[in-house]
Amino acid sequence: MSTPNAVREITFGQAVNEAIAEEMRRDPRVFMIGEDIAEAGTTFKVLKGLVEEFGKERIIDSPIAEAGITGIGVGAAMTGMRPIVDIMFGDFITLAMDQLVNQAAKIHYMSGGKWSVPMVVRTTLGATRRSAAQHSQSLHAWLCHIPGLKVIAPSTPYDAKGLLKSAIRDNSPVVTFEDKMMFQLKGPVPEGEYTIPLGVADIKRVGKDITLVGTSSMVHVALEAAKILAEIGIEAEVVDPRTLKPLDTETLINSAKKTSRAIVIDEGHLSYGVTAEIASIIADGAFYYLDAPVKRLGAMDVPIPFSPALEDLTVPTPAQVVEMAKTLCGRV
Amino acid sequence: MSTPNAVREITFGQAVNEAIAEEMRRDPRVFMIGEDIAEAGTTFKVLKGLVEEFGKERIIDSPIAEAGITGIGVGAAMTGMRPIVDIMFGDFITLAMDQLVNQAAKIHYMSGGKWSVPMVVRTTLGATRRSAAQHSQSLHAWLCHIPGLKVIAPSTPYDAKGLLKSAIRDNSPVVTFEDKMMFQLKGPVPEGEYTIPLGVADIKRVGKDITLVGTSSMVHVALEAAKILAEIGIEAEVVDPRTLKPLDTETLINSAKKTSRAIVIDEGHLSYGVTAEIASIIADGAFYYLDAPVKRLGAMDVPIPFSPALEDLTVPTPAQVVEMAKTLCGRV
Amino acid sequence: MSKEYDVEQLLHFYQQMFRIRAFEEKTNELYQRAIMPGLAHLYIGEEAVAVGVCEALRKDDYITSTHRGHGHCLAKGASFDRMFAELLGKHPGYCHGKGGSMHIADPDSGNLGANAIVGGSAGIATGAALSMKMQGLDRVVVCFFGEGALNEGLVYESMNMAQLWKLPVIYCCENNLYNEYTPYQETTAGTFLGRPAAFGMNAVEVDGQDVLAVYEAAGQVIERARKGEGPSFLLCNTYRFYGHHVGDIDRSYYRSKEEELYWMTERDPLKLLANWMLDRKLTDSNVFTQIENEIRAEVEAAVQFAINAPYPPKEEVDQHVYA
Amino acid sequence: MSKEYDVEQLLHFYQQMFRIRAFEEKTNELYQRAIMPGLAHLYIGEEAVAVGVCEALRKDDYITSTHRGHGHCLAKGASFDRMFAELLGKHPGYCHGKGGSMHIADPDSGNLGANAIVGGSAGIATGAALSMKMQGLDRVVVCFFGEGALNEGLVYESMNMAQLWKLPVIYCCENNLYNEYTPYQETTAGTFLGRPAAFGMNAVEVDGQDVLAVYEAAGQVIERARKGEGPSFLLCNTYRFYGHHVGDIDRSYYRSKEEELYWMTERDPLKLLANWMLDRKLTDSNVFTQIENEIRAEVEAAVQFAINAPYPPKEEVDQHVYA
Ligand SMILES: Cc1ncc(C[n+]2csc(CCOP(=O)(O)OP(=O)(O)O)c2C)c(N)n1
Ligand SMILES: Cc1ncc(C[n+]2csc(CCOP(=O)(O)OP(=O)(O)O)c2C)c(N)n1
Ligand SMILES: [Mg+2]
Ligand SMILES: [Mg+2]
Repeated sequence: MSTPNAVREITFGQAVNEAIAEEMRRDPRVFMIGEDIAEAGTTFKVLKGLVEEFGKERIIDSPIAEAGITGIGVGAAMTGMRPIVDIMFGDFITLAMDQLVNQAAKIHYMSGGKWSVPMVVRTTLGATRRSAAQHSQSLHAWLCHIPGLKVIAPSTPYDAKGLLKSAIRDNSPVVTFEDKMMFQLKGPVPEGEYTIPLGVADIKRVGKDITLVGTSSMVHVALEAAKILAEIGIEAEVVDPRTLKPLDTETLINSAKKTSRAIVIDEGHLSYGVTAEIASIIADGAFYYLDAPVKRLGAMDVPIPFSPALEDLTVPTPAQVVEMAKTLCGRV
Repeated sequence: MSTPNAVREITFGQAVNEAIAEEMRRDPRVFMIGEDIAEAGTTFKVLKGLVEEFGKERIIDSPIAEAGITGIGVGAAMTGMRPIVDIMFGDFITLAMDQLVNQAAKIHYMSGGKWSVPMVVRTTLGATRRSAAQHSQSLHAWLCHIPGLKVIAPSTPYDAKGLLKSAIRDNSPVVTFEDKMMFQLKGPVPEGEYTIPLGVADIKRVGKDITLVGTSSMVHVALEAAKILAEIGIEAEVVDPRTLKPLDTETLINSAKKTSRAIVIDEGHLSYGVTAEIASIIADGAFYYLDAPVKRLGAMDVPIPFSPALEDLTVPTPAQVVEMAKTLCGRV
Repeated sequence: MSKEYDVEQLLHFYQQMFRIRAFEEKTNELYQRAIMPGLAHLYIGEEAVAVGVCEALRKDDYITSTHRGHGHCLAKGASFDRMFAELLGKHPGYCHGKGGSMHIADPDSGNLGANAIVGGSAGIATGAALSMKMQGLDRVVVCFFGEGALNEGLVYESMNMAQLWKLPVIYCCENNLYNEYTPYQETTAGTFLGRPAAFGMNAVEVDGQDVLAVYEAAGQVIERARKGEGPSFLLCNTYRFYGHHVGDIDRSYYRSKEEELYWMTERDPLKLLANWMLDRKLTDSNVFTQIENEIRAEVEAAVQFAINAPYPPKEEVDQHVYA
Repeated sequence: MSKEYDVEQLLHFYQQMFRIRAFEEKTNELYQRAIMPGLAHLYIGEEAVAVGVCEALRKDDYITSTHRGHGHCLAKGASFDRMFAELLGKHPGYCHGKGGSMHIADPDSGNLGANAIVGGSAGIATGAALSMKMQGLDRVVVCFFGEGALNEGLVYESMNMAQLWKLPVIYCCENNLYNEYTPYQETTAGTFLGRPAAFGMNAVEVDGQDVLAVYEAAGQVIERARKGEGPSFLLCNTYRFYGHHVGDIDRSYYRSKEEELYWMTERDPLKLLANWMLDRKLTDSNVFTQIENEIRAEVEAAVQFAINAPYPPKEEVDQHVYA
């Protein structure tokens, strides 16, 4: 990791934009392909300005063809380029799973290490945007399940920039999930060049009474909960894995050993989701230290409803975390 | 569940064939669509004979178009038919994930219950057939993660027939994963009509010292291990969830409460797989009863290699289960 | 415009198109007043397509729709109040508020559902058509989609099977010139009609601003399908007057004001029909005003209904996950 | 057969085709003797396609291949010993035994990899072509696939982009009449050449049993691509003499013995070339026998090498998961 210098406040979206711009400047092999990414700068406007600097040859507006552009990314990556494939909504990776899972993830292994696929797939997760069931999913657990893929899920502008730069430099396919509700989130980001290594968790708040593991925007739910818990004397430690695959199991287990209690919070569906993996790793690794079962909070096991009255019920909230933490700490 | 009468030994493949034939006889709305399913009876020959009885109109040989035929299944199911979509290898569901996950799974919910999708998707899981990385995956965890889909993974001819018949009668989309290495496995199946309700686990062996949860063919790995363990005085209980979504958590937790120890065995990749969900449910639900951490065995986190010398290293074996069980029971 | 129409039918077409226009204008207003959650993709400018096609369908025929689906749903028979209720996420909405703007579905009017996955309904429509054929029913299915969907592979897989099995399905391509913010020329090689030709599928191209032309072309391909003669591709050339969605206000980077103005003034399907009737003195302009006033009043009442309607109760959240 | 060829070149073509024939016959034997794990899809009967195309390519050009890939790999320059080693899952195999029959890949000969997903390499080939264009390299990519792959959507998505951006890629469709056990007529509407036509793509149809015809047609479309004039579709009509895979012995339910016999006797690409040369007295039959004997000896040695080669060490199992 290089040393950062002067620090500014920028948004998560700007951090992503900067990471891509910097990497495109330093490495002519890096290019982007995706739907409406050039003049429009994507539907979320996060990539605004890139086409002006790098031109339509390196910021390629593609047809609406998620499988096709992912496949194109794979072929380009194998033959000397370093593509970033933009999949507008995480829900649309459903259309590209063969190319991601049967091709990108396996080519290095199947070829006995002869070919590699240095590609980044950039997509989203997260609900509560009133976008309904086909535009609100958090499907990152699927990709974490696949050997050969790396998966990152940054929670802050700082992490977003540093992790994405590492992802672009990585020689394996990396999928980055950005919570679409965080693009406007501001945070400190140093002016200069820095990277964050993949596979290293970050303790976002130190505590001794309970470990709250949060991923992506759920880190903020955990931090919010920690603040409330502090008021009643429960000091929560908030751990952000940052990289979901490979997972920094050591940091997770050590935190739980220290606090003896843990809650895992992720915005994917609860069942068979990311929380299951992390919870079972902690429950196993910290077994003899735990004073209470490891608990999990994920999106409710329902397709995401459109109605705000219902949608807000489906995602984990600080209040739920607080309630659960109090129970685990014997405060109710 | 109806009462079975005379019992014969038939193969797993025959059981599947019988289930489909019986349901097609009793309900003219049931039909099949898939690649090479008619005269060829699929590449595994499991459907042999169906086209002769039901004709090419109801056993439809399709183009090689997994997304297309799944979509066709959805549309047909919404408008009065009860399709069974055959996806030759589980690896190919990667091509149909949008139709399965964004469409089939969500239509009932998104329409406020107005439309439903009574469709079965029949596919495979399982390695060790020397078929390499794109024909050996066990991707069932993905579908278990998606609300709106049900997932079954039968382990015996008896279960295969009874569960599949229930799946065909179910009004929600059900995905059935058959281990391609089990098609020749024989087992008792009653002559007459019977069904097995979805969502009910089955205790395949009663024991008191440790719970072995096995799915699909891993049930037989567990049973094999149980036999070996019995020789050294460890009585393992083998629990087969049979339906992975919805999961019969009560049976799983109760078994672990009774035995105080559990190992979960599934042929999907270990990380972020089925074992994580089941292990974390047991670790939570039986927390105060457990004498040891819940352990997991899954396929190694590598693409499945072709070479027999390597492939066999990647899937759980009875020996591994025995080793792990002995450790958990303090026998080493 | 070759057929003979009686004035009533022509006015009915106008009315149907104006219903969409008025609904969408109100939807835009609901967005701007922050009453509607999320976004919506307005159909204004494209009304002649949905109306021309759906008027040629029977009530028991099916449609599938898209993210830009309000027009299709209304043209196929949806009512304002339950549409608005759905857009506001309210309980009396077509989907109990669970679907929203992009997922209006209604068995009563044969609406298999709007779909927020571009191209995502091609398989569903084709499957419904297979189902009709298997059941020996003579219902037809229309699959609406934008020209952008022609870049998704599923559409090709579906068309191949429809043609192979001579299924009663119409692929209705609404070419409004843009995939979101990208002109179709930047994303589409060859010609639109080359696509159905690849499969030997019957294809017709029509001026999508001319409701009578659409109606006639649709009538032909629908009757063909109904008689078991197989699927067709119906290419309707049209234009969306507003942004890709309600929030797409600054459009200058992807299309010119002149272009928009041209379509709005010269190629407005409502004006075109009205002028055609007025030129022929089939009616006078008061009649249109009266129709418009009536519909606007209906819209107003429907919006009030929706605004006053309750949200779904919390218990709804985990209902309808399984059937 | 219009071009002028010298005898050496013609014999080289024969040799290249016979290399495939002999390799595949041995592969079949390895299966029957239960020496080879798993299955293999033999290329026998289709040799003129791979050889005709690959002889028109440069060494630094790329190919992607399929489940029926041995012919492509050999034609592009793979050697017998490492091929057999791969088929037996041995460590010196092209992929350390980790890929097997369906996944032979080799950067040295420009082989981007065989692919066991039908149609799965269309995007990869197109991406490699984009990459060449972006890097200003004049290398060409050939994407081999069977006619069955034309029913997979990805192929259409890819062809659209290739044509749109004028990429140096050739989609080489090997029409061997069957998708596994199903005649293509049961799965394919319209014509094969309609597919590239949909995108306005240059297309050529050729007798896939005539190696010179394939070579010439391939040469033209490859030069076109190399000059930046864009992609082409090369339809090669051919036939597989054996089963879909080595275990597909009883084929009577999907194709007749007569049909097989016809192709084997009348349409064998090796016989066709040999007879053509003999008719013109360009060589005598001893020369072919000598070529065949030499190749068979090489095959024998290579198989022995593979049989004697070690399996990959256990530590290989979790190597190469990440680069
Ligand atoms: C599979 C998929 N990819 C991308 C999107 C995002 N998206 C929504 S609408 C749209 C453009 C659609 O263009 P077109 O099909 O022409 O329909 P129009 O909006 O012009 O009516 C895109 C790319 C999506 N909803 N689904
Ligand atoms: C996506 C996918 N679907 C199905 C299969 C199973 N399968 C293997 S080969 C084959 C037939 C391919 O036919 P074609 O493309 O004509 O190639 P050929 O075998 O005739 O060379 C099928 C269906 C597969 N490997 N991948
Ligand atoms: Mg459009
Ligand atoms: Mg073929």
